[in-house]
Amino acid sequence: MAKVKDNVHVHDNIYLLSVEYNGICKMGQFFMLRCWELDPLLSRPISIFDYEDGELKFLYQVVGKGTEKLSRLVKGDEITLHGPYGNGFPYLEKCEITLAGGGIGIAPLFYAGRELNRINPNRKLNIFLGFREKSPLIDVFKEQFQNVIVDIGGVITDEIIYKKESVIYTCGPEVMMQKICEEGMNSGATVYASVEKRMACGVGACLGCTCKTVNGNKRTCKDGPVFLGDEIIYG
Amino acid sequence: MAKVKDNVHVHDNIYLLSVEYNGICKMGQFFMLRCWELDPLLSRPISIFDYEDGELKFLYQVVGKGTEKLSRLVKGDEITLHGPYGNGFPYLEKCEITLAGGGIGIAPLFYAGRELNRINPNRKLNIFLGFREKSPLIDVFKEQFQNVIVDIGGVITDEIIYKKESVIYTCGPEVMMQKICEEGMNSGATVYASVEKRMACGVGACLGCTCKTVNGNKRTCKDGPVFLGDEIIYG
Amino acid sequence: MDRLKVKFIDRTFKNPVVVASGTYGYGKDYLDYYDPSLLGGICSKGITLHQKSGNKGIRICETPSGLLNSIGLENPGVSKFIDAYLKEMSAIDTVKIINVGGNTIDEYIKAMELLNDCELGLIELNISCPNVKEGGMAFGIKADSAAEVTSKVKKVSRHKIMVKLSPNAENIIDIAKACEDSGADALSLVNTFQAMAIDIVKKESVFENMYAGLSGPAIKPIALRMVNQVYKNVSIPIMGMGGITTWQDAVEFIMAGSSCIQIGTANFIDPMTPIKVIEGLKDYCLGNNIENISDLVGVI
Amino acid sequence: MDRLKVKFIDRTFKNPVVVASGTYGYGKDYLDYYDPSLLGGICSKGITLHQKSGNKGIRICETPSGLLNSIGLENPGVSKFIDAYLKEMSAIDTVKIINVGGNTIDEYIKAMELLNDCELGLIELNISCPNVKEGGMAFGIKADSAAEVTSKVKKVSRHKIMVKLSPNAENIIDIAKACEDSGADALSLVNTFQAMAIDIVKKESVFENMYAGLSGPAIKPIALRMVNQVYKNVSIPIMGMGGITTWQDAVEFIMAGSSCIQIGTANFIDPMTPIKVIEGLKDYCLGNNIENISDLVGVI
Ligand SMILES: Cc1cc2nc3c(=O)[nH]c(=O)nc-3n(C[C@H](O)[C@H](O)[C@H](O)COP(=O)(O)OP(=O)(O)OC[C@H]3O[C@@H](n4cnc5c(N)ncnc54)[C@H](O)[C@@H]3O)c2cc1C
Ligand SMILES: Cc1cc2nc3c(=O)[nH]c(=O)nc-3n(C[C@H](O)[C@H](O)[C@H](O)COP(=O)(O)OP(=O)(O)OC[C@H]3O[C@@H](n4cnc5c(N)ncnc54)[C@H](O)[C@@H]3O)c2cc1C
Ligand SMILES: Cc1cc2nc3c(=O)[nH]c(=O)nc-3n(C[C@H](O)[C@H](O)[C@H](O)COP(=O)(O)O)c2cc1C
Ligand SMILES: Cc1cc2nc3c(=O)[nH]c(=O)nc-3n(C[C@H](O)[C@H](O)[C@H](O)COP(=O)(O)O)c2cc1C
Ligand code: FES
Ligand code: FES
Repeated sequence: MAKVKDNVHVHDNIYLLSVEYNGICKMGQFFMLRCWELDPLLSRPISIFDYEDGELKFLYQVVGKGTEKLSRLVKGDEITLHGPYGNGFPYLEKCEITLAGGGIGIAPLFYAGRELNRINPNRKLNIFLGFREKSPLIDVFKEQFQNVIVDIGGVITDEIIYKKESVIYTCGPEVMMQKICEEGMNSGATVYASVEKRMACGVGACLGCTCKTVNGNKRTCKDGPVFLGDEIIYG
Repeated sequence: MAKVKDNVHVHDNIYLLSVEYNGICKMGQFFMLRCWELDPLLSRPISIFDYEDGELKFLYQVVGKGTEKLSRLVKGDEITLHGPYGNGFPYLEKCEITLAGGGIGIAPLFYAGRELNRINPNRKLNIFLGFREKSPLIDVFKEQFQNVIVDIGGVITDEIIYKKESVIYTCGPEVMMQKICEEGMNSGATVYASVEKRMACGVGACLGCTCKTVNGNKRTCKDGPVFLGDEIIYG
Repeated sequence: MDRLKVKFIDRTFKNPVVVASGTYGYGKDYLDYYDPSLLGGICSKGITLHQKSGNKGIRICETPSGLLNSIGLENPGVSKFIDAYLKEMSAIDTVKIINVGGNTIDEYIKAMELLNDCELGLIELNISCPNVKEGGMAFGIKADSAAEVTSKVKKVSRHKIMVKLSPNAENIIDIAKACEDSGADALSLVNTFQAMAIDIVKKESVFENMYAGLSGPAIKPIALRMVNQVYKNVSIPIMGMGGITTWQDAVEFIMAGSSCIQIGTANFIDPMTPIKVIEGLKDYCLGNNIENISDLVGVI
Repeated sequence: MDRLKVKFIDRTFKNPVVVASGTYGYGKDYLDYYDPSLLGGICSKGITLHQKSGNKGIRICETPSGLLNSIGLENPGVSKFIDAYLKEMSAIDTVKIINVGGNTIDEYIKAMELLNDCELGLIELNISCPNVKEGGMAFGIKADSAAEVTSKVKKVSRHKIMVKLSPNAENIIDIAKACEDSGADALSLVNTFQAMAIDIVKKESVFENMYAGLSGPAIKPIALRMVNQVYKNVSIPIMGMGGITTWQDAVEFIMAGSSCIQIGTANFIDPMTPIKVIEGLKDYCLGNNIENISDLVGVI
């Protein structure tokens, strides 16, 4: 059980939840959240949006019953968190890294960017964000990071520069990630993609979330959610 | 949907819920309450404790999941009320009436007493209340009514005077009501007992709440919950 | 509203939404909420030849998203039903479906004979009541007994017969086919699942009858599968039910193969459920350019 | 803790709480939460003779208080399981139960022969997988096919065999008796209920395989009834399961006739469920002066 510090409506159907938390977590990991008893039955996987000074933040989009119930939380409420789960993005020394996200998939990239800058303050981050329409989240990223390129309503994948030495962390709609993984393969760039699958256990026990890879089925919750782009078999 | 005006913890596991309501209701009637989706599945029958000026009050005891969820309501929350259901206590002209209640069964008697006094301000009410232990509810009744006889930890039924012309309204534990109905039959007094049964529909459609009477099965929710004492077959 | 009008056997239903037997009395109990003439149809509480006072003890018990009931077919018997309730029901402008149960084939036949003199929409033949003659086994468990009662009832009844299948049947497909072969005009499914709850303080079953019938949202996924299996194996129309609570649930059942759907337990959750489902289906058809809801029957 | 110690066939379980097949991997996935040696037993994910990559498409879908799954028995095959996982499992100080599935009797037999060389607690024979040879019908539906696979497996296996019954069986009592007569040392029940969900936007089943298996609290009342019916008809011990989420649920299953109980879906709701159930049972025995939890088996 963790205490809710805040749960603000960002815009549209997007909310930012802050909870008290003390523990270790890595960028790209996620928690299974629930603030209900049996309805719905399962917890909901949500990525770490940010974590600092005992405050863990989740940026989430209301799409169904679970996220709707999350959106009703108010300061002081209790919430159940299980995790952190998953492998997360790798903590690379490499100086230049590209982060590419679309829609609510930008959530894990915020903490990824912050962590990458923390371990190497001289790092150059190129951040590509795709949105359907104008969003206050653009400013949230622009205040935190320098090279933020935003595309509204178009295809962000076209703007990314793929080179052999590029390292790209991506999270977003499947079509977007598939495109980036393909371009990465063609150009020799290294892509780390954070995969989304329905999850039941979150710990690797149920095989409900497996993802097809060139090395056989992998559990998205435990072996992922971050996989090498050329490992994932799409479709 | 009705708005919660207040939900105060009276003592122990007893709460007093006030909701905004405008409609007609009779003493001894009840509402089916719910402030949840599907867990638990059914609504919960709760008697009218008081009703005045657009404010409907329920006095309830937390005994399980449903009442526990009710107890978590706070001012401004929405609650679903279905009703008022049931026949209620008769609005008798007769001057002297005895009200006898035990435990949380005293709830409908408060509104019954107020209504009886309202329709006949010269009425003599004799109120017998049985409690396991000292309760602030005693004062609630004493402030409202004159002849309030209270028994703590004992058997309130022994203190009631049964005469041929007595009219007794009772609600409480089954053993208590059974005793009063029997004494009523022996003495020729007229007893109206409010019966408690598990309910699903509340409108008379499911036959889940039937009560055995000398006139065959009756639906507690629709034909009751108030039955003539010598009609009910106990056991 | 014509988008919702459906033909079922030879009857026309205003819409495919019917309220299920045992959850709607004899049609008059929800009058404070809405006019029951808005419904596609109404199934009566189960009627038996002789009056029954039902089971003693606790009759209902909640389970996660489910409801156990052990009413025990309390009803006034067919003659009193005809006199006291059927006339009342006929004032409602909707298809009246009379649910008939029995312990012996003889009882079914006698009840049918009495109902032959009445005007009604169709008969729902409830073959899931305990069958005393056959040693406590219900007609609805085995295909041959289901076939026998169906064909005998068909012989005497002048009304159309919709056989209501039990999900406790040994093989739902076999029993459905057997009923079709024996002349059933339609099928409805599912009735309640045999289930139980234990009072761990008293160390005994919650119900005097030991087992009870499970209904409600909990059973929906199993009921839906059964409807789909039956749909694929018979050509007579189906009324599907089991846990339908929202219009989306209703669409699932229609896509699985139900021409009409029934709503039972959900009436207890929200008395307005059937009306909300009708409205939801109407909007769905409009929004998706579906000319008639029947176009969706069995599309999956 | 001795109040919870139970004998099951010839094995001693620390407590009657076992985690169910397919919900606990090979025993190591919940290590961050608690030491699995605290459990009475662990059932492995279902193993088949040959490796299986499982089903494509969506594999899980929630329903009211229930979970549909269509994993499709993804597993590395028996040999790889023995090499890669069984050794790991043996480090856990609890009864290891290996769940074995198969499409043909031959596959079961070959798998058993390979497992004969291993140390393990007992075999849980999963007879509810689709049986290709018998035309898509599972062994667990009809009593004669269940009997056949049980007796053949008993002949080759040196391990004790607990047959896991399917709730989709035509007649759960007949099949239970048939397995007992064919030499089963114990029975476990229930596996998941065949069920479905429809994606009304896509107008197709949520699952590529059309139907899936329903588990979780929704099925509890039906599972409990089946356990009780089987208990009254066999003398071999029973491991009951189906929707157990709390210690009170566990007590219900024990009173209905389960010597041990299994917890499946509830592991997903709260990873600490098995430990909370063990603690709850312990307190319950203490508070009610129950010397050993086995005293409650079948008391209702
Ligand atoms: C590792 C991981 C990290 C995620 N991080 C975020 C995040 O930071 N912010 C955010 O808004 N969303 C995130 N998601 C998606 C989020 O989990 C779903 O939107 C959410 O589960 C939907 O639940 P619901 O009850 O509102 O919707 P419903 O549609 O009612 O859910 C029905 C079922 O489908 C599952 N489901 C539905 N959509 C998704 C989805 N896109 N991915 C996985 N399961 C889904 C639900 O968990 C549930 O089991 C993440 C998903 C994964 C797998
Ligand atoms: C006409 C009527 C009027 C009532 N008025 C009041 C009132 O004013 N104040 C009050 O505190 N209580 C009243 N009750 C009792 C109240 O309905 C139950 O205490 C409540 O339903 C318990 O729900 P739960 O979920 O907390 O308990 P649980 O024990 O979890 O409930 C399980 C099931 O049993 C039913 N149930 C449990 N106890 C009772 C009971 N005593 N009577 C009927 N059904 C029960 C529940 O409705 C539910 O279906 C009244 C009951 C009836 C029938
Ligand atoms: C309280 C109650 C009483 C019922 N009585 C009958 C009955 O008399 N005859 C019958 O065929 N089905 C009866 N049923 C079964 C329902 O008609 C329906 O088949 C079942 O409840 C599944 O639908 P649902 O989940 O929508 O409730 C009853 C169900 C309930 C809950
Ligand atoms: C995701 C999942 C995977 C399962 N895999 C298996 C399996 O491999 N073998 C098996 O016999 N049962 C399997 N089951 C069934 C469970 O072991 C158990 O019988 C069923 O889920 C009912 O128990 P529950 O309601 O506590 O989950 C699986 C269940 C789930 C939810
Ligand atoms: S969610 Fe269970 S294995 Fe990934
Ligand atoms: S609660 Fe349904 S008839 Fe009384």
